[in-house]
Amino acid sequence: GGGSPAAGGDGAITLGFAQVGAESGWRTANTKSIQESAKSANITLKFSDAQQKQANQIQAIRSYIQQKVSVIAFSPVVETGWDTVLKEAKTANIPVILTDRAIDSKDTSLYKSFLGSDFVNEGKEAGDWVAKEYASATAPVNVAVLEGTTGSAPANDRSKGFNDVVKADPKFKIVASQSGDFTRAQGKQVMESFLKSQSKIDLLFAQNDDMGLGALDAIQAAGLTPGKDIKIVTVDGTHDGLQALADGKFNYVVECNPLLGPQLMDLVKKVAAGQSVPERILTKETAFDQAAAKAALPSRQY
Amino acid sequence: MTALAVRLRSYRPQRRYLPVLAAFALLVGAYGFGAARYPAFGSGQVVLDIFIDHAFLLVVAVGATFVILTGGIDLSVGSVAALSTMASADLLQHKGWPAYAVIPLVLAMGAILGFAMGLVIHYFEIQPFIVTLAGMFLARGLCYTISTESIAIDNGTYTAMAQTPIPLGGTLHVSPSVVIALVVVAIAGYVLHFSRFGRTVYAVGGGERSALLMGLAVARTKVAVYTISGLCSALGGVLMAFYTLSADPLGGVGMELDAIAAVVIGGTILTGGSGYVLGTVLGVLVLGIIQTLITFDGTLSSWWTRIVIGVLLFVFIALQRLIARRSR
Amino acid sequence: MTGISKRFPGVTALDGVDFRLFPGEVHALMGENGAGKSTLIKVLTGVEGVDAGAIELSGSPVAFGGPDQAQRAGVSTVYQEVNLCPNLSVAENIFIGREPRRFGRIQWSRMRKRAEELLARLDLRVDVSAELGTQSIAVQQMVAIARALDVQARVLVLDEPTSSLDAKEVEQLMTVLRALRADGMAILFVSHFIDQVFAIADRMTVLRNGKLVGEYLTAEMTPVELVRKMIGKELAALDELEVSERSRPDADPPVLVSADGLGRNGAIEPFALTVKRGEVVGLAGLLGSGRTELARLLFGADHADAGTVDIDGQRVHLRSPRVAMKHRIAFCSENRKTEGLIAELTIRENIALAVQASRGWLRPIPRRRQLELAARYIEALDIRPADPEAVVGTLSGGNQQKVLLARWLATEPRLLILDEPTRGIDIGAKAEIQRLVASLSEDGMAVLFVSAELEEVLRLSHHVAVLRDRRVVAQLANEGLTPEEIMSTIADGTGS
Amino acid sequence: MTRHRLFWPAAALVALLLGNVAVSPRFFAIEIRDGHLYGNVIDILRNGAPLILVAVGMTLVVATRGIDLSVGAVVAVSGGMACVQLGSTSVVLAVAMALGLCLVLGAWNGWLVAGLKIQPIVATLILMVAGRGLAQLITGGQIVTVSSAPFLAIAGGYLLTLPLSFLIAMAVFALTSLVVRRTALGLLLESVGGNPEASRLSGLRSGRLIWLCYVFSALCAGIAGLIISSNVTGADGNNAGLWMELDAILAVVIGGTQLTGGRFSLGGTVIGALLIQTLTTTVYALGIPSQETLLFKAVVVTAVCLVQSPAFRAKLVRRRRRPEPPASLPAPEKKVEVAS
Ligand SMILES: Nc1ncnc2c1ncn2[C@@H]1O[C@H](COP(=O)(O)OP(=O)(O)OP(=O)(O)O)[C@@H](O)[C@H]1O
Ligand SMILES: Nc1ncnc2c1ncn2[C@@H]1O[C@H](COP(=O)(O)OP(=O)(O)OP(=O)(O)O)[C@@H](O)[C@H]1O
Ligand SMILES: [Mg+2]
Ligand SMILES: [Mg+2]
Repeated sequence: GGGSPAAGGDGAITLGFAQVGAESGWRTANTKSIQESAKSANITLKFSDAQQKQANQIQAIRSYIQQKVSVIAFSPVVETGWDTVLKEAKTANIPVILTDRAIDSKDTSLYKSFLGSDFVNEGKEAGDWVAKEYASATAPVNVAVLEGTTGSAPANDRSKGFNDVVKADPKFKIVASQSGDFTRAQGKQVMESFLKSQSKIDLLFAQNDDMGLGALDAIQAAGLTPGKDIKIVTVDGTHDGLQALADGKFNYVVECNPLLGPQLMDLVKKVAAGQSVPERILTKETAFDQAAAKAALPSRQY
Repeated sequence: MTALAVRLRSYRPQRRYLPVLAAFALLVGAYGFGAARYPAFGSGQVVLDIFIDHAFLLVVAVGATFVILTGGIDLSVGSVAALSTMASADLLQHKGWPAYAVIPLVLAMGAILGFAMGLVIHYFEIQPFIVTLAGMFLARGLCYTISTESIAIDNGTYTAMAQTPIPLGGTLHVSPSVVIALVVVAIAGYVLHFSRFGRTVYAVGGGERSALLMGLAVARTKVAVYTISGLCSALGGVLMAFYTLSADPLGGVGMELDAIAAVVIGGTILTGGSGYVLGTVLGVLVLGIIQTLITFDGTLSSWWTRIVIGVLLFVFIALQRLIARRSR
Repeated sequence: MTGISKRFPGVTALDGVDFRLFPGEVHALMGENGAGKSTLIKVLTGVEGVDAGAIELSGSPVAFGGPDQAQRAGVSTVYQEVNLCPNLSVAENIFIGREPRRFGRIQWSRMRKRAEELLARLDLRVDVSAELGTQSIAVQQMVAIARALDVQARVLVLDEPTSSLDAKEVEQLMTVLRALRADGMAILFVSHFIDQVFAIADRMTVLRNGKLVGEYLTAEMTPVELVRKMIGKELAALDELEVSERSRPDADPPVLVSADGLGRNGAIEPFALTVKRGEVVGLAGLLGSGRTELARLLFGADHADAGTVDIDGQRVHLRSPRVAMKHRIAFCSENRKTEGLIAELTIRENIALAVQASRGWLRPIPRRRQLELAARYIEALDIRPADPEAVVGTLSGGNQQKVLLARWLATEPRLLILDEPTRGIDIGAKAEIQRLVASLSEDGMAVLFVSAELEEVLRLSHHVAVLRDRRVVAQLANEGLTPEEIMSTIADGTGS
Repeated sequence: MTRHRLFWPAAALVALLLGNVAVSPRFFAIEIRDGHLYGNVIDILRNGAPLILVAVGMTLVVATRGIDLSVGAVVAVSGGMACVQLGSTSVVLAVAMALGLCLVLGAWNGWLVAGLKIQPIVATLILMVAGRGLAQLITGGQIVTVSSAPFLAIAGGYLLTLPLSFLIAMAVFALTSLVVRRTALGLLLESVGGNPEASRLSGLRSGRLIWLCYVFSALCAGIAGLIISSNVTGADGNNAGLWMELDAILAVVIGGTQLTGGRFSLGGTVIGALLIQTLTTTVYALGIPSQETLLFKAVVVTAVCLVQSPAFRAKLVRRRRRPEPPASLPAPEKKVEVAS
């Protein structure tokens, strides 16, 4: 337990952070980064895990308001539905920062800043690479997609970004597209089915590394060589994903960086001090090809 | 004074009220613990916030109470609630319907879904677990067909319901949804205790065949409880829409388990025939206070959060059992 | 009802049966266990559909879709098994579906008051707001009757309403029935007690194996003739057992079980009781006098909170039924539905269950042995259908009771506690069971015998313990005891 | 034949498989690849193995009137434990430790239900929540990747051209059936589930039996967890076995066991589990769009249940067969009117 310092007073900053949950390795890396950088930045962190439930997250934010923290930050479970509680925060004069996922609200004064990646852009980058890779191809290219959890923001946005690029060129044909729930097991099962129901697949776009890694097994079991017979593009850039890329099993990985902690703490300090901050800060992200993966692997933390 | 004290000391509650009383005692204990440990916890608003944050769950759980009292189970509640928010949002935002038309419509939709499930359960003698699981798939599937993306609601009525706190003096306030939920609780309590239908619900839970042989309207009752559950789920969905002013196709995932847990923690027996709506209210509060204690602590990692929820759940349930057993 | 036929998978329960019931008469439906009496009643009230035949009520054809419709048409029924809701209060069980209401709101206090009045008519005084499940089976039976009586009905159907009632309650019921008959009600009455039937019925219809034997005026029937019609052959004189001098056990057989100061708060006051080898001890008492409670304590079904039990002079702690069974005590409960049988298992499995439980799951009884066991008791107790793989839930009430009895006989106990073992059993089988008990006790088995039928208790027991108000008030040696002597002991209640 | 308890579940399974063939004729194609069978049907067997295992354990719990919601979490714990331990010890030891931990978890569930007499659904809800936390604690919230060949063979290996995982599931099923039906365990379980009070009065140690069922259920879930993590070459504490309890209960129920306890059918459960796995594969094979998957499942589950329901079949067949009143009333032996 302990007291909660008044907002902005005597330099001690309390940050209330409402995390989505611990639904993936990506997410836990994100959590860890925030916890560690809060400690090194000397910020008291009130952390809560909403277990993927918006109601829990709203409840957590309410309790932060009750506890009068200096700054509230959270990764919204969904994009909508935050106005009421954020208005309460605004009334209580507590600044809010969004991380990782944006919210869909007309009233942009409800939050100070959004720090995170652009899922649409990730999908688009994957699409761009595909377009470039097959720029010279004349034959039709059969594309399979492993989608994330149906209805989730990353799945929706990555599909959108990818489709925007790929659908522009008639030679790309999305022959199979199904949800793999962002997990290895589902990714594997779905890919197994694809391989049996489709006579030829040239390229696989997996909306995260895990599904891609699951699909690798399925492709190998079908007697094909991943990376050659079927080219694979994924999003995330986890250690295992980059390893697969370095081994030539993946062909391209678009990064979605979970290590937002340091950037967030800088932002929190600025916001707490009342400085103005940009409304939108994109995380530092790149994309990897085989060479880049090899270079990045040794220092990859998650 | 002393007479009262004596009477209080010699007060032996009826055995069937024990689980409910035990749950209440534990709640008070947990609140005291929180207030002693976290300064901001003691403000009454924390309790009111639990109501605000769980109004929709409460309504859904009340519906589930009816079903569980007959010895059935309804797994579709979470999805039906989500469907009701999605349908509301779609009609309000995309089709431009007014709120007063949308709300009755989605309520009717929930009731009809429940009614259909009740019919299948009773007349085709299929276990409620499967029928309502299929209902859960169906409702969630319909959510996706409406939209796979969440929809924000900016309808005036909904916004008013969401953002007009009802002051209770001082800084204390509740949302209109809490009032609605409490009204639902009161109606349900009245119906279960004072209406013929309510007593038939208990009778069916006590033994369906006996109830049939006693000449009670078993078919009507069974179908009705699922209809009520569907209606309550839909209303819960509407409150959910008030709560977040948005609709999410993935909303309410796992809510059926929360609702069932709340009902059962409140002392209702899953095989039917015994329990109270008041118990369900306490059950919801128990779940809420566990969540609140954890948020106030704010030092737990994700996994410790889950483990601690489990431990607190265990402490509550085990103590409740022991109290109920001891004071027999 | 004309030409009624009803088939269940594998059994023809009713085969072209005709049945008539007139206003202002009590009509007894007679037959052996499994003859089809209950089925006829279920068909009449729409619980079961018919395969063939027609039902008319006051001249117009009817086909009830269920008991609710029958009730609305003026047919009020007490089914054989107590079919009430154990989780509701006594008062509610009487009134549910017809609660006194005002503006749709149930008036609880009025309901309780009316329930008390109604039960007082049957001379039963219980706490009407207590849960029904906490009451003894006899009280439950009375409640079921009270419920049926309260309906403003034209037809009253009673399927073995008296199977666990004492003489006093039976008399009370008869009085009420006579009054209803005088009011012009048509009453259908099923019972295995021949004297009750002759006391009240105007007419009787006899069924045998699902077929109609005939319809007779009581005045023109004799008990012997009736039994002959039911069984289809002469029954060796029933009273044989009573007349034949019971062989006494050895002058002074060793004590098998002795309880001292055994009691349980709120159930039965501390009592002392000894049962010797080869001895039958009867428990006599009125409804709710605590006989069942006493029996349960001796079996460890409930925890005693005072007193000791010695078996063969050895102090034992009857912690649970399992421990009691280790000491070879068996307890056949009065409530076969909730405390006795596993409805969905077969006759074979139900009979083997207790033996199997004491062997533990690792030492299964070979199937062949189970079948032998089942066959033996099917034969000895005349269980019908005689198919060891028949599901117990589909048996007739009397046959279920026989299966339960068989389960405990199969454990070959040293002390057999029988709580209303002949409940709902037909006259032939009852004699058979009494003979069995007598012969077992001759072979050295001790028996604790509880029955609402005082004659039966007296016929079998060497000693009688008399209970009143949950207290053992007297222990009498049965040397020509008469029911009257017992009744007066109960009435005195002073104890010795 | 239609009387047999397994007829209708089996018929539903066959119908679903045939439906697949009708849509995509290649569905049943099986070929030999790398010395083992390869094809959709083989996939169903291989991927269905964990569900079969969990559902077999669940069947016994359900037979005692219980329910085990924690199986999904136990799956995650088992996989996590094995994969983390694989980093430092041998495969055998890692597997043993994982299964040992599952036994402890099962014993805990059993104690809550049989000892403290907490209602099974909340008793196991505790571990359902806490168990996943435990799994994440063990794995540190990350996917722990393994490369040990013997461990990967659990799910990836083949014996006699059949997937090893399926053979494991079948072995557990066969062994369980054998134990349950060849000893008196089955009878005693059915009796405890059918009428607990009567069982107690018959001298059954129902507490111990019930406890045993939860331990066994956790063990089955543990084995399933090993298969699942071996299948994806890593332990995913967050997602392994997520919502598996619902599928398992569904399999049990489709297999003809009532949730109200009593009679159970292990064979039915296996068919039920295969049916659910076939349904999943069907969704992928038919290429049903993600957002319509659940609608499709709802329709199939409803259809399967309706077909299985005797009441439904009776209502479908019966063309309102009202009994004809006999032309002439046969006279009873004696007709006597009684004056009222
Ligand atoms: N649901 C059922 N399924 C199969 N057989 C049944 C069913 N109900 C009754 N029977 C059979 O029908 C026959 C008649 O049973 P019924 O209950 O009518 O007998 P009863 O005359 O009332 O006997 P008792 O005096 O023992 O109560 C019995 O052989 C019984 O096994
Ligand atoms: N006439 C009555 N007045 C009050 N309570 C009664 C009466 N009859 C029965 N009871 C209740 O029923 C229960 C009877 O106890 P018990 O089962 O030991 O009786 P019994 O002697 O076996 O008689 P029987 O089995 O014939 O009812 C008690 O709990 C008691 O409260
Ligand atoms: Mg009968
Ligand atoms: Mg008794």
